[in-house]
Amino acid sequence: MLKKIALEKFGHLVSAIMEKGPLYAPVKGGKAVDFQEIRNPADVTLDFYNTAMSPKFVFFPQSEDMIRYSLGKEATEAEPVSLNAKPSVILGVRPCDAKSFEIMDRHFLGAGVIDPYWNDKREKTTVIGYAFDPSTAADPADFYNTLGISASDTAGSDIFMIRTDKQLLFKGITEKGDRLLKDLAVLEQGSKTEEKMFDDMAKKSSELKTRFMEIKDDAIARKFVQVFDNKEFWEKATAACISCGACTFVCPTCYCFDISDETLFRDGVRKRFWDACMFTDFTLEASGHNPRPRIFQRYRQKVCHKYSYHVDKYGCISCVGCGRCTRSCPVNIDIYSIIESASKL
Amino acid sequence: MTAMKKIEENLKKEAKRLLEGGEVSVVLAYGRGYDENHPVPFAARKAEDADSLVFNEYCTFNLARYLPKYPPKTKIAVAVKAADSRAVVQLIQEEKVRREDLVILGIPVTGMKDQKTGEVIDNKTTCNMANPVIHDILLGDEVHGFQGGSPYDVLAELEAMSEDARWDFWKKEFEKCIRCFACRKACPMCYCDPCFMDASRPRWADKSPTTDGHLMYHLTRFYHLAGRCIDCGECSRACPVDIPLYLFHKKLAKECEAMFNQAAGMKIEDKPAMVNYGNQDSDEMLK
Amino acid sequence: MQNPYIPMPVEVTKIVTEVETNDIKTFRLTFVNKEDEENFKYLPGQFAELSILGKGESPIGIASSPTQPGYIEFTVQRAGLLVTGLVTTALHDLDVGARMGVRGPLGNSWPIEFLEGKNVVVVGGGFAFTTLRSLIHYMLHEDNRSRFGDISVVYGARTPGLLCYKEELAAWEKRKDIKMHVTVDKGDANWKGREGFVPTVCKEVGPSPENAVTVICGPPIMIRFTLPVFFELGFAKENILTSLEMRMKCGIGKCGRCNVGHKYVCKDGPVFSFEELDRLPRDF
Amino acid sequence: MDFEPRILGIACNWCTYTGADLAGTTRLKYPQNVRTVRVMCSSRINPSFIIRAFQLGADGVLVGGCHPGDCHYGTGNLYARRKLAVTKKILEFAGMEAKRFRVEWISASEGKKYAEVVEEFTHDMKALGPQTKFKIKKD
Repeated sequence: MLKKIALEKFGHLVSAIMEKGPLYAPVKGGKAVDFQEIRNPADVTLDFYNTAMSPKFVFFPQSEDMIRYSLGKEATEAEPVSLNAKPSVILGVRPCDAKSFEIMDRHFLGAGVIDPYWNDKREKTTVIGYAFDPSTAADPADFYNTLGISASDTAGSDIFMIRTDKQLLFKGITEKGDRLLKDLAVLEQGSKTEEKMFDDMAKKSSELKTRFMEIKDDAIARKFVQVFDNKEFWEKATAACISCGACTFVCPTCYCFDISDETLFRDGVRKRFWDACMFTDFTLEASGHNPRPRIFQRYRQKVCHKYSYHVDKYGCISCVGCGRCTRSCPVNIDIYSIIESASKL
Repeated sequence: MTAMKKIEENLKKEAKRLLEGGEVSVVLAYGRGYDENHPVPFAARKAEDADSLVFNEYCTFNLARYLPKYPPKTKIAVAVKAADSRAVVQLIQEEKVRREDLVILGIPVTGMKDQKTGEVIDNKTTCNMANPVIHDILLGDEVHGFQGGSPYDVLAELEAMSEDARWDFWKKEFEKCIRCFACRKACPMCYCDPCFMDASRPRWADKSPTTDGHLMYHLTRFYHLAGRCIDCGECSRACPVDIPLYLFHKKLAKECEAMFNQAAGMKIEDKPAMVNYGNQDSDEMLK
Repeated sequence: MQNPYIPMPVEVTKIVTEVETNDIKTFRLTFVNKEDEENFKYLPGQFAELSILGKGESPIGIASSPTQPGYIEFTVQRAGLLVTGLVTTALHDLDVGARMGVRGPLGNSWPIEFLEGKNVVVVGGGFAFTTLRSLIHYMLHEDNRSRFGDISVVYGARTPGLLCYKEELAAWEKRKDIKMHVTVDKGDANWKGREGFVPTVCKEVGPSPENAVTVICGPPIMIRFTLPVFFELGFAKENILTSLEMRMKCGIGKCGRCNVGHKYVCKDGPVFSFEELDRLPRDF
Repeated sequence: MDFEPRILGIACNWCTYTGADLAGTTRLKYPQNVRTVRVMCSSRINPSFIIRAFQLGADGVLVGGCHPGDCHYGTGNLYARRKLAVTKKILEFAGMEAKRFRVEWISASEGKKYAEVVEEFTHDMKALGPQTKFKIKKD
């Protein structure tokens, strides 16, 4: 199903979606553009390259309440936080980020245990993907082409949106997407010409834009098993690393979290919240033993997790080449260069 | 040859000489990153590494940050710009590194640029000095007559605000925090292990990212850096969500200079400001 | 759908102080809801998350055996004051009758089917004996005993006062169907048993590798010195099993903390054979 | 109803706390809004205590120590003076009303001064109204 709307009517579309439920979309705030829950339709912007933070927080918020409790003298009263996400829409997700949702699904919904928090929000949310503009150059940090993602890849999107000179074209990818498209009366039916236009645009943006190298999931997974013990390589590659958590927090496929109880006077919440394998105390055991005390070991864990362990466990690389980690790194460590030099070893 | 290029040539030359002669076992400087505008901090350990050193207007990192992690008695050459040299001095004052272990390669330079925005940062996020306060070898010509205004000019707007407006400003900024700790990790003065934020008893701030916890973290960190912050601006450049931490640090540096008559990291002989107390202090500072 | 992050309510019904230093206690927990007890089906070697709201959760190996119905037991050491240890400290402050939470059972177990028909050598050190105690109880139960070959146990602690489960050890000593070798690093005036380190005792006992499996649990230093003894005796790597320890949070393979290579210790472990560990990166 | 501010007092064991005792034993009248925590020395006060107090709902924080030069430990309050001066600047720049944090040197014999300071500080806090900026808001 192909639908369309004129660019100047975009605001109407935003309002129409907001009537159906919460909408997450890119908003310009300060220097960066980031996804936010929209309060005012005029806030939404489509003029951005990619957001500073990944949209994973829509399904996996940085901090999420699990149990609310109240400590009493005699007994503690506790109430699990109920799961009742509203049907919502996330609009303007770049192809690499849309792909990241699929990768995260394999973790949160796979391996025998379904994560109820992720599942609740994920199944009720419609993802509207948004093609990278084929006429502008990619950011030098990006390498999504390497991970087999094109500038207009529809994987992970329920609806895919392409922007032309005068209008926005929407194509339903999944049933969920088609349903929403049908529901949005403000959209017009696309013609045969426009369908061809959509396909042409899609084809055009499958050309290489970002940094690229040939990698095969299994081969790279084996490679890192082999490189694992090459201490010299890792120390050199990560010599500048300052062990902050910026790369993992902006990453669309990092899912590590911590659980902690936080009490204020009597009342408290058990929450889970993002954690980073780059922090010193990530693996510090109560006994005082830390299996990964050195920075290179932690960085190695991050890279090997994405490119080796994840392949062994879930059958795909857990990286989409969005380049966020490289862009946000305070000391410009570039994961692409590390993969590249490791694969040459 | 531009001044930057000349510094780069000298950096390579001196690094090679120091490493070849065995005078130092490591040279902390800058190497090429994934493109020109994104250099990386680079530790040269062999003479041949020296060829891959670079210097350009984007080499903003404060390399003093890496000094405390080396075991004592490691001979280190470190390339420092003006603010970075103050960090080295401050670390020496705090006995985190020893002067005799260091060969300080001073870089007199102005016009450094922010990697994200390309703006010149001289008097904006750094201390607006051109020449290192200490050096063994100077890699370029000393800058004379550099006038960029006071490093504290950028504070004017915030200082003029009402308390309520300032609170609104900081509240909005702290709410952006994602607790990645890039600010503390990039800071040359944040070397505590463990940091007060990692302690579980007492737990000073919520472990989960709450706004109240952000407030506690940032205010306490500002306090820990009062009188010690050398105004290099690394915290703000490291921040992935662009919190202007440098403003707060600058304000405290300014106040500490006024109250304690001493700027951080200027003279090796100084005692760190917070422990340099005495009867001469006036109660006026508490008003 | 059952939310795997929500603990089940339990009541502390018995507390035993195991050692003279008072920092290791065994807690007997009884389920508040009958259906929770029925759902809590476990095997020796599995663990559970003990939850005290306001403090947090702590993953602890189950020390009781499924052959002891009606309750579950956990032996807990009060963890160091420097690092977290919030939960274990709070646990130690509990009295009989207190309510808390349990989430589990989690992880894999000692591979019972693999052990069946074989001689089992159980080697334990210090307080890491907990899930081994579970295994011994399980194997010695009258319904199960015939399924296993000879059972011998080498258990060591630093001093006699630091041996856990003293009464049970004494009871097992008297049995014919299990060979006990309890040792301490240094005895005291009342100690009549063996003295010596676990690796040395293992060497003296010298179990035959023929159709035998070793189950070993203890401090890293003990494991490091005991392993070569068993290799020398001729045990193959796949016949030496151990239980790994890693910092855990969720216990169900989601929080990404306890991985060694592509295995999550909380879900794919904690029990591994040394042959499996050999194939994983040295990251623990 | 009148607003009754909640004030955290942190008093050094040797001077201000004894001074407060003296105020009590000499039956001086002063507002009851200050709840006092005793510390061994004013230099023991971590600025995080003050931030935390505001977060937990204190409307004002009053710190009392020995007069400079009279510290039981020699130089504790000289150190505290610098620390607390910086703390004040931090609160001020973060947008907290500077008046809500006050440091006074009150010796063991100055029961009267203690009563006066408490009186004045309570009055100021009443005028300022409830502190809402740092206070943790429960949802």
